[in-house]
Amino acid sequence: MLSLSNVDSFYGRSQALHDMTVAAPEGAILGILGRNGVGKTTLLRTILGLTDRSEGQITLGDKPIARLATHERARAGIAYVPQGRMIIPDFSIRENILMGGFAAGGTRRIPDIVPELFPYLIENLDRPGGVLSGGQQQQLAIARALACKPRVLLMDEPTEGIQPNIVAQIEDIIIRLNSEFGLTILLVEQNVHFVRRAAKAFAMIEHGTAVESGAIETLTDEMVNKHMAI
Amino acid sequence: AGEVEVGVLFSQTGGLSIVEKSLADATLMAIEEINAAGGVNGMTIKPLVEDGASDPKTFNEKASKLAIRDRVPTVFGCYTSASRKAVLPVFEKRNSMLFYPTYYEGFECSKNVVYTGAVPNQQLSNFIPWMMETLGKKKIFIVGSNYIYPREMAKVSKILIEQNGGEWVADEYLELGHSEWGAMVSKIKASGCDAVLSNVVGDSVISFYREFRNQGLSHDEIPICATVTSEIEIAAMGAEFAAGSYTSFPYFQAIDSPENKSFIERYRSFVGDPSAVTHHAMESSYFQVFLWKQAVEQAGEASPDAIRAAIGGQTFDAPNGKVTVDPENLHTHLTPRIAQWGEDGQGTIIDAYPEPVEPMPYVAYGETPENMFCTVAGLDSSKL
Amino acid sequence: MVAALTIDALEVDFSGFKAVDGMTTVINEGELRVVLGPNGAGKTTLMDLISGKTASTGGEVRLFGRDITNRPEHQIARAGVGRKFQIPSVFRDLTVHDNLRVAVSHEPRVFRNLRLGMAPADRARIDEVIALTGLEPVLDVIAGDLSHGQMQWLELGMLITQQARVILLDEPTAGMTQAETLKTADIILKLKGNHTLLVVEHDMAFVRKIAERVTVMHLGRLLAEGPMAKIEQDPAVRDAYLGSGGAH
Amino acid sequence: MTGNTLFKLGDWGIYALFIVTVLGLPLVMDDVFWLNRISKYLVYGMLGIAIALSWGYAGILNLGQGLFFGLGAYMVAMSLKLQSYTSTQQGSDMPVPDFMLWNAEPGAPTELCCIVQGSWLWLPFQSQWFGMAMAIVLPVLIALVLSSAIFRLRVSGVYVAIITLALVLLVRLLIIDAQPITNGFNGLTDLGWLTVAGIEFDPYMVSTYYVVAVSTCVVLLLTRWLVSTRAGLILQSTRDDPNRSRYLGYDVAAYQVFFFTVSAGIAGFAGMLYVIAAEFASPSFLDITFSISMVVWAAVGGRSSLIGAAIGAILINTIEATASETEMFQEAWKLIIGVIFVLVVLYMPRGLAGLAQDLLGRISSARGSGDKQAARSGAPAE
Amino acid sequence: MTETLFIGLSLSSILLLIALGLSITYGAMGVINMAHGELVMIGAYTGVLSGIYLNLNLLFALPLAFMVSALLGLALERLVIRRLYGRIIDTLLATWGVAIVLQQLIRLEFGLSFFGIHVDGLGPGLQSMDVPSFLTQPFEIAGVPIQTYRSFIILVTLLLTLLTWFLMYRTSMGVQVRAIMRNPQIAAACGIDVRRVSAFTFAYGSGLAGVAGVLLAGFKTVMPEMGASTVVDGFLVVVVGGVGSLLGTVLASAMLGQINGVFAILTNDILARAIVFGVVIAIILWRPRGLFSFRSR
Ligand SMILES: Nc1ncnc2c1ncn2[C@@H]1O[C@H](COP(=O)(O)OP(=O)(O)OP(=O)(O)O)[C@@H](O)[C@H]1O
Ligand SMILES: Nc1ncnc2c1ncn2[C@@H]1O[C@H](COP(=O)(O)OP(=O)(O)OP(=O)(O)O)[C@@H](O)[C@H]1O
Ligand SMILES: [Mg+2]
Ligand SMILES: [Mg+2]
Repeated sequence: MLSLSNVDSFYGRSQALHDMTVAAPEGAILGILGRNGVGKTTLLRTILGLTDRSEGQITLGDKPIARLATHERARAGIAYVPQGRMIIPDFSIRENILMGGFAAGGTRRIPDIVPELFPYLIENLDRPGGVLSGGQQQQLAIARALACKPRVLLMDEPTEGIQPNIVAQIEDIIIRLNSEFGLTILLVEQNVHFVRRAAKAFAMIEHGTAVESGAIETLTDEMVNKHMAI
Repeated sequence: AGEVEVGVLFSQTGGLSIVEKSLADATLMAIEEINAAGGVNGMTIKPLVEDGASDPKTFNEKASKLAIRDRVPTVFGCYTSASRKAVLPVFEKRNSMLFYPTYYEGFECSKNVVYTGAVPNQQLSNFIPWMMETLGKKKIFIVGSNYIYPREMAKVSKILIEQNGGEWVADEYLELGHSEWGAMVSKIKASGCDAVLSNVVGDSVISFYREFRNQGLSHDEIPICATVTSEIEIAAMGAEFAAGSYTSFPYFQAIDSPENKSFIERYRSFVGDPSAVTHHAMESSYFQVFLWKQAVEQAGEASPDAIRAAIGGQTFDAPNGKVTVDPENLHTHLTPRIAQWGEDGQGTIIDAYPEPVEPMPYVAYGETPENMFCTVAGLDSSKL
Repeated sequence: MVAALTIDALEVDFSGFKAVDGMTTVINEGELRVVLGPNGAGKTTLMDLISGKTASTGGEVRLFGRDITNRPEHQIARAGVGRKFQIPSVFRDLTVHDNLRVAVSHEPRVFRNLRLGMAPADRARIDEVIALTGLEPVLDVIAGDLSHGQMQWLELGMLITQQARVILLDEPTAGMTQAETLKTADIILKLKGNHTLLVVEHDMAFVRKIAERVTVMHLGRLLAEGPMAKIEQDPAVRDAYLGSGGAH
Repeated sequence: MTGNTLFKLGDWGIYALFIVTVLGLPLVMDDVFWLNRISKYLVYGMLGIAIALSWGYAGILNLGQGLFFGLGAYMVAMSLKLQSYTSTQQGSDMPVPDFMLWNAEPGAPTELCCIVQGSWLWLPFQSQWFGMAMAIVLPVLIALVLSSAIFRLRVSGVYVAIITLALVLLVRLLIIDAQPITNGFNGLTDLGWLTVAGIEFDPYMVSTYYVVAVSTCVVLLLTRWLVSTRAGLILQSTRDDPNRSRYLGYDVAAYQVFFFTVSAGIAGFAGMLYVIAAEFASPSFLDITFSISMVVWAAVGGRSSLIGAAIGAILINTIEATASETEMFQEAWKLIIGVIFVLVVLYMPRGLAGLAQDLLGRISSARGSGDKQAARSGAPAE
Repeated sequence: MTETLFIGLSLSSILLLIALGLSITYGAMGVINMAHGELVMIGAYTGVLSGIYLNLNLLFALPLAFMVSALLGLALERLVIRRLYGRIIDTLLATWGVAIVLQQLIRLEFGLSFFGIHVDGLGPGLQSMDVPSFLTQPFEIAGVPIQTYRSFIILVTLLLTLLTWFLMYRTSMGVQVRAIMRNPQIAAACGIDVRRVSAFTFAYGSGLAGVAGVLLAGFKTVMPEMGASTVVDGFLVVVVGGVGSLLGTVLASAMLGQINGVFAILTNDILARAIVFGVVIAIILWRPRGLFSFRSR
């Protein structure tokens, strides 16, 4: 569905991805693992064209997208839940969610699954996004991504800073988004247990390169120890 | 044989270049004419043109370049008082000569400057009495830009107004370059004055006259009598806004003499613009080069001291008539004139002094023809 | 036992909305207190109130008996409160090393700092912190270039360098791998005793590793307080926060 | 040699080269006009340093630096005005500036105390030293009061720029309006020369050049020292993240006030030297265009490099002067300058200093030690 | 009294006219466009030239000037501003350079004067714009004479403000513009075409400057420097009102204009201007983010 081959990516003059090759199978969750600072976030940003410069092939379905501008990639069906959430502080919750709609042809409707998944947001549609707590903002970021009506969802540590019972919910949501709505999800996650439970495939990143990848069953404890320990 | 270098220092860029370029052009035209006629003492005049960039700092720097590095004995230049003040120390301390063409506020007497524009008494001494008597306006609203020239003009005017049995109802100022006249014009309306004496300079003039009309005032009832509004501003504002108002200057484009007609024609072809206007400071820029030339020829050399010694008493038939450099104070005898502006943007000269008037730069401080403070050597302060 | 930090009926009103509403708790010197609570319970706001970022509208904060309520931030910091933010906050244009140098702040006045170099004792302290946090390889890197996780370490390192008596940590392991989280836990446990710590965290594995006494907040109020084991069984806490599983 | 030390050496090398060039110039150049012109540009260089200090290191953009420059200039010009020949020739015991006479009401006493309203303010300026001291003290005092208000109230960024902009406009307006005591729009001209121990400093003498040149070098080295101190480092930290600095216990406002004030003091000092070299003071020193020009000089040279900003100021002014004196460019030189500004901002965001650094950085990393510091934008250059 | 208020109102409307475009380019896009005044100037010259060459009167010059300035703004965005988003001070410096260039280009009649070509109505001289006579005859309301032209300016300003408000807060374009201003990366990731929307916005703000230019040309001198002084006033208004707040801009210009008008009548214009600057400083000190602004945590 979404695949990168031999991608290099740069921040200014420093290179953050080296010869990255990964592929997310259609309708599956690809778990992206790796230590701090190895380039997981950079990988997702590169897919959307948000790094300063990148080279190599990126394809969505069978369409090459590496030459497209960010908004065109978004309109092609890639949505992003960024690390750090990036909520627009002085937009209301409603406006923050609706922003996503520009990728889906500019609809001004909040998608139906949002009320079901995040009742808090729907009850507080007119509060400014900036005053929400960290966890609330995370929910908002996911809601915004869903408003894009995506085919592929890029999620960067979506459970970071979320209260345990909601973590469980978000995990459920991720699994549901995948299984019920057929979304392909690239999931950056530190929680290996969850990745094992939800993902169909994995990629282990080290120094900006995918050093291991494959079906989730092939993810061994040695790999985890080798690449995720300190 | 040979060359004599002179400096030409006006703003070629920046806000003031609008007026100053015409002064530079007039100067260069005079130089070209003199050269064409054989030069000075057989020497060709070579002008060194510098750009003051509408900024006193730049004027100062360029003046020192001309006077110190290029060692030119004479510079023709400066339009505003601020720029003249900024270059003055250079000319005085390096003993070089400046020929300054603009009407100005007076209160200056430098042995290094020849002043060929009008000083207050040459613009006001017939203007105010004429306003009182001929126009019959007795209650005068004085308005000006906020700097020394309008303030000094106001001071001299007040003396003259009172001498002539009138009264001034207000004396107001607006920032230089300011173009928001709403409040001021409504003050004029409310003041009960029957004429306005305007010492407003620069582009503010245009917005002033326009606002004046827009608020429903007319020059028939309350005429604007101006000391600085020249052909340039009239052309820019649209003649209908000024029609009926008055200005006092020694020179107008409308002066009906063969010399002037020929001057206008030559100037227009020199700048390649068949509709170019001529005006007072520009005409002074032109004739002062000839005065300088006569002085150099008389002295036989171009050194500052020689020029200073020879320039006093030089007379020239300028487009505005006969001009003479006062041997006492190096200012110039000029003929005050009053013009009324018409719908066509040209003035009609409706009053003129029968002869050139003696310049008295310190008139507001009690200078009289019998007791002159300014001498060739500089200010004689013992007389103050 | 000496009370290091006393929070007494603290409240803040954001135009009608009470994010912290009559919160009271006492943290003893050398204690490591974990604060739990659902998203939006007011944990970060509580830290904002303690550290002076937000002005409270009622109640009191005392540091070793001294009233520090609503003092300017730098005075609270000088009194001995150090803080780590939920979104890592470091000097992004300075190198990691310079970040740590700035963190040596026992002499904060301008004129006292008009000198080159640092005292040997301070330098030694920085070296210790570098060893503790393992920032050695990135010392000359501009902090803005660090990854999210590395920044967290740096910020932690700065707090230790600062030698704050009371340290407030807002989600110090966010974005870390399990192994890294464990290492962080080790660092925090080492700090216990010398420093008084107040830690907010959602990662229950981590919390179990470090926690003794736990405070649970809900809707700006104290929901429960006690030892970790007891809290985990508290039905109110399970209901509001942990959920059925509580762990993963 | 490691890359890092090479880098440092290169840095100090530039300082040494600058100082040697500036101080040695009169040995190779005997054109007094150019010496005087360069001394004016050195003064501009000093303004560049002041801007780099507050903008590059403290992150405070002052769009009204001309206020401090202008006040410094006026203070000295007032005392030099009283020393001028004409001022002593006005027929009173004490010197009186000529323009006060013209502005006085007829019949007013001709004493400095009371010739025009407020003229007593001039009394202490009969001492040249008072004027020179005030050239620094007044800017410093105003900066102190202003910046305390600004930074205690946590005004930051563009808002500081706007306040300083409004203030310089305000003061300019007041100076022009107070014509009887300031000579308004025309400024103070016809000044005496600075006289120390009987020696007169003619602006076109080498000794005056040295007064300016040595002052510039001293200011450069002093500010360089200042930013290298711990206080300088802490200042940079407040620029990056003032809140973080606060939670470390630093009173951010105090640091900002201190360096803002130092920067103002330097600008005042520069104003004083400018008057000594150019022999006049004018409200045009408080024009916005001039204040913005200073910022542009610093940007061209490198906003976060003290010496870069100084060189930028000198360079731009030299280019302006030569272009405007080249006949071909006389009409178009401003166009050229404008295009240069745009290109520099677009393609050399860190100015000349950034360029030099990249060069040094490349050489030093070629030596084997990757020096990230040099290649990174935004970080101070030195 | 009514007259004083009217003067204040007309001062306000002119401030707002200038500030409206700035409140878009600065408030919504974070670009301090020092060349805004020059776009005003270009608008004014468009008015003058269209009068000379096309015989258009002021009313028809308005849309033309909007187009010309908008196109110029578009070019400016493409060539310069686009590379500077997020670097607010750099936008100030670069556009300062652009302002110098534009002024000088007009003065040199696009540089044609080098080749001896003269364009009537351009160049270094002073110009002015003819105002149709029905806009210059004062009329009376309840015995108080009212200036037609000033009223016309107030009316146009009002219409433009409403239009701008509608565009920014009631259309999806407006949401996109504001989203880009806050976080261009996330806006792009949400499918917003950042480049196109930015270019459009900048062009719109520039076009407003052009309209302001024509209206100002009706009572001000048209010359290359005419815009330079207006831009500072415009910025003061936008900042005092609160960056990004259209309502703030409107109220700030109303307030500063009235203060200016009242004090100009009570004392004099110079003092009034000084007071305005003083008020600006005081307001920023009192509310460092302007009168209307959103504070996030
Ligand atoms: N904006 C940036 N400019 C320069 N370098 C950057 C930038 N962002 C990240 N980097 C560098 O790129 C590398 C990869 O960073 P990235 O944020 O992708 O890591 P990560 O795997 O997401 O880490 P974490 O788990 O901590 O979020 C890091 O070494 C970091 O220093
Ligand atoms: N400045 C403010 N204005 C209005 N409401 C605010 C403000 N700051 C915080 N709040 C509200 O206060 C509540 C508590 O927020 P806080 O950030 O303290 O939660 P938290 O416990 O830290 O949550 P999390 O675990 O998600 O980080 C939230 O509902 C938030 O929306
Ligand atoms: Mg990451
Ligand atoms: Mg929180």
